[in-house]
Amino acid sequence: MSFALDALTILAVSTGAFFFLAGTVGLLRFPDALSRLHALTKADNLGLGLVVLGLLFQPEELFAGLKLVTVWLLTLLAGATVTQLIARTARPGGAQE
Amino acid sequence: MADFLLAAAGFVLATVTLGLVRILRGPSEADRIMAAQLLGSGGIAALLLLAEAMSVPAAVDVALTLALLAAFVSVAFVKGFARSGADGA
Amino acid sequence: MTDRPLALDIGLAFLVLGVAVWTIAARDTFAAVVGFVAFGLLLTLVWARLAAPDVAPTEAAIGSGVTGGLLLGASTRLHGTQTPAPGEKPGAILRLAAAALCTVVSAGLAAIVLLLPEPAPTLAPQAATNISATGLGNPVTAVLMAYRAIDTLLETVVLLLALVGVWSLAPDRVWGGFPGPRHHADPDGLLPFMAQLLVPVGLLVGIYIFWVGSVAPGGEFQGATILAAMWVLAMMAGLVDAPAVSRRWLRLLLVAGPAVFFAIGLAGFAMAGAFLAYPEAYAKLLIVTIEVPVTLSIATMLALLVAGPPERALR
Amino acid sequence: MGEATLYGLCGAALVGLGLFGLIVHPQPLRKILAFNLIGGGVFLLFGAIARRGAAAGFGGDPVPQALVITGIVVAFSATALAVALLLRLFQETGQATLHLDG
Amino acid sequence: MPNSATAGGFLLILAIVLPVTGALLSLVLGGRHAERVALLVMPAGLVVAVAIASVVWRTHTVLEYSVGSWDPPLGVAFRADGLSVVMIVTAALLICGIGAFARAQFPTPRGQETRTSLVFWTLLLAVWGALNAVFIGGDLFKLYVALELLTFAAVPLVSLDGRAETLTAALRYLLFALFGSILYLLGAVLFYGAHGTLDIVLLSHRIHAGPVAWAAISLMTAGLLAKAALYPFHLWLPPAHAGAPAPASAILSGLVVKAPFFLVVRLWFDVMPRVPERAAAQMLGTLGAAAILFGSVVALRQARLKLLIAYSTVAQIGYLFLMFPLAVEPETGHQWNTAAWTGGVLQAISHAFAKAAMFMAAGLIAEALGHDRIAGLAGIGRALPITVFAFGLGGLSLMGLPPSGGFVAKAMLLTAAVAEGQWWWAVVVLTGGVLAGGYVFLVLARALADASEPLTLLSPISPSRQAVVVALALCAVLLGFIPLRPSELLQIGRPDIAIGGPR
Repeated sequence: MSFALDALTILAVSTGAFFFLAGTVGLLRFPDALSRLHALTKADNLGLGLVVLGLLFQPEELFAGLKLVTVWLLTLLAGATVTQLIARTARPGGAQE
Repeated sequence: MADFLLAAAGFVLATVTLGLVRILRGPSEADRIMAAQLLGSGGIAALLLLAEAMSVPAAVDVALTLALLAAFVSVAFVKGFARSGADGA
Repeated sequence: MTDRPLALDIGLAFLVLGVAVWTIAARDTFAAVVGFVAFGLLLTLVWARLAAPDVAPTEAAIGSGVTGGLLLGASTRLHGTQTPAPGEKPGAILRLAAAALCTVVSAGLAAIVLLLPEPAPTLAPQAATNISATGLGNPVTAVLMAYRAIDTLLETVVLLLALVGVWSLAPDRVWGGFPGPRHHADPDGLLPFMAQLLVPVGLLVGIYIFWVGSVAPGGEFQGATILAAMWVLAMMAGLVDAPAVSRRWLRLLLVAGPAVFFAIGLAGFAMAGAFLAYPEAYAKLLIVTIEVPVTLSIATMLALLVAGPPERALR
Repeated sequence: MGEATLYGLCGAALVGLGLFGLIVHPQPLRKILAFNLIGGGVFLLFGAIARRGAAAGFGGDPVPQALVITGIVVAFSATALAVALLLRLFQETGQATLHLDG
Repeated sequence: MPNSATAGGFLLILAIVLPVTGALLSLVLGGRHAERVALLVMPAGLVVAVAIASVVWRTHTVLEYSVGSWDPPLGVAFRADGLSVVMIVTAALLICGIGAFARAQFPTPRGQETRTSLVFWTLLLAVWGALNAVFIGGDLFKLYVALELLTFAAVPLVSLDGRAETLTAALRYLLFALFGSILYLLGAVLFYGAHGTLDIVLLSHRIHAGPVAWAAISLMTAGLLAKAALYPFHLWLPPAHAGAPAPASAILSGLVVKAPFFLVVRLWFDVMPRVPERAAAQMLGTLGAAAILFGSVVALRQARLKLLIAYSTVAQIGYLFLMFPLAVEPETGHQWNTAAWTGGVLQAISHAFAKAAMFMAAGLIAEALGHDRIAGLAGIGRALPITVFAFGLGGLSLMGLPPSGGFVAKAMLLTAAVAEGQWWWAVVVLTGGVLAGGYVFLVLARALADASEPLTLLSPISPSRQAVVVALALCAVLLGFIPLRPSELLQIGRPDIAIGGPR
């Protein structure tokens, strides 16, 4: 049982880590700001989400698990909004001029 | 298990810090803040992994704090940025 | 507790140094500030690795978070003034001399780190044996609220004085008015929407972090900073306006923490025979009675320190 | 060498770096940043010392840890006051420099 | 703990609590009440200061108090020795004098709160509380917090008028002060790492000469020198002290710069008394000598009165540091000469009174004339004779002419220098006195000259304010009547290794 859970954790965390890698590569390699932003959002949401998911497979108290999910939701909410705001300022004709 | 989680924490951290090169390169302010944001979520992920690996449940509270403050910093950036544009007009 | 640092620690230490070099060396001030925010984030991880779970959230919240937000705001406001005039730029000789001096300082400090006595002197056993008298479960909170409560008390006054100093920078005609510009709710409703969701959750988390501080890592500074950040967020989203600095309730809120702290401290003379001493049976109750107003006051001070001096007059 | 020593050395390096920035940067905002880096280094040194003092079931000596918390808060108030002064100066003169003749 | 310690401890706590809660109350009540609160706290604080002094004098022991009954090293102790007591009483007297003087300058019109008066009265009390916390602090970290308290209370006083020059001066002052405190903190951290305590007394028992101790004390001293504006860290002082409103200048120059000096004394004489320190003492003395010569020469070349006084502060701070090489016995390196000790402390307090009086006199002159250009002072001696007289009395102390506290202080430093065969310090003391005579005479000669055209004063200067200035200057003069020998009060709490006791 615990072995199966560990395996799930390893799988989810590894995938999450991969998404972080992908996000970073995207941030570095993509040519324009908007597509970089896209890559970043993916890494942010999915990477952290999978890490949290993986950790949830480990034996946790209910409250601790709730906190983990809250962390993810907070990052998601803040990330989404901020990305939108950045997208607007990064657009030509935004507040940049 | 702990070793794997530590390694994963190190990997995530190393990866997102690579993204900091974006801070160096820019070119726009938005790129820089994006890199910082990626570092933020990566840092949170690393912290959560560390918490589990080191059996320090309090580190999850730190991650909570970090998540909230990261949102605050980003908003401060965007607002400040918008305002500096308005001031210049 | 291993004897050798893990690869993770070595990597983390180099990352911290790399980001610090960047913060110093970046040509653009804004980029340097972003580097500083990253620096604070990495330090948070370092604190977790150093088994300092009380310091980590403080660094995350104040060292990186609120300080970072403040500096980001300042650097965007000062945009365009950040290229040094030709006469201001230090010459190569000065830079070399400075580099030499700083290398000596760092090398000396590094040598001292290696020379520190073994076994390390520590107050941990004393803190542990006395903690039952405070009724607290968290030794760091016991230091802050009991053993060295006078530091914490004076520190709240330090914050308050910094705020008076910031306020003192207001032009005379707007004295008593509102700090900072009035933020209006975004017409697209994006930021207010986010703030409406984030702020209540943040307030809950702040209260939780404060509350958990008496038994586990966390406490009034960390909790207060989160509350302050949420307040400033609400101000920036245009949900609420900053309070006018002449408001009596605001002044009361600001001094409530230190005032209650002083009052209970002085009552200690009668109750337990010394300033800031607590009778054992009521120690925890009294400490919490101090912590609640102190948290509220600190949150107010931090938020207003970020908001800046009054810029708009009372009508 | 334990992690305490490692991070202690890191703190020592940070102090030197920050000191360098404080000396060579003419812009006040960069000086404020450098001051915060020195602060980070000093706190890290103190944290390393706390870690070395792990005993009695605590992962570190709680006294220095508590003092670091106080120090971080004090450093923030200093930063806030300095930034406010700088912004006011900028508002008044349109410049942000320490030169009196501006 | 004996009962007397508790009663005395109550007084020590009150010395901090009274002014600080006064500051809180001023802030809450605001408006006209800020000034009223300050005026109420002042006499009470003076009474507390005198009471502490009398307890220490009567019992002839260091008054010690552990906050919250937690003894060091876990807790924090307050200690008042002879030196603390002298500084506490000086601060109390000066704050009361400055407060009485400032009433006319920071009035509050009925029903409306003004920025300057609220900030000034709040911070005046805060400075007082911070100073007392420095003077009785027995723990290096608590002293760090107290120093920061002092910085944040002092910096806004510089830029009270909001002009660009004073904002620049305040920012520079703040940056220097922060640099100083972070170095100080770094040193304290190293001490803790090596010895596991921050308590001064415990530390002095555990400390031994070695790289850690030297590094720690050098860093702390360097940081404090930056805060005390000792040459070559003096750059921030003149614009800050000259730009502030007169009562604020008096606080800054008279009292605030003495706090870091006080801590340097604490470090070298209380934390490290058992460690030989000859080279360091000579080094501090050399910087002091450079400050005396540099500050005095630059003061001579100033065109503005307040800047002249500020540069004279740079010079007079130098004298304070002459006490280090002179109090240390050159042969063994760690015994000390009580005459030099008394001389140094006396210099600190007589300069405090003299300089406060001179800055306030300069403030009155500037108020009357609308400017403080030295070249335009002719006729002011006739228009404001009492003010100019007070300025001259303060000048006596700077020059070291009798009767003045400055004379006794400098005479004792000279005695020590001659007795120990370190004649070069005597040369510096005398040269500094002559240069001080030069710049004081420069001002007085202008002020007493007849104006070419009849002088019209911009605003009448009330006699009561002039009286306050004279009273403070007279305090400096009165200090000249204390006997020319090592003070017994100042010896309380000194290690018994001292030589050359009361003769």
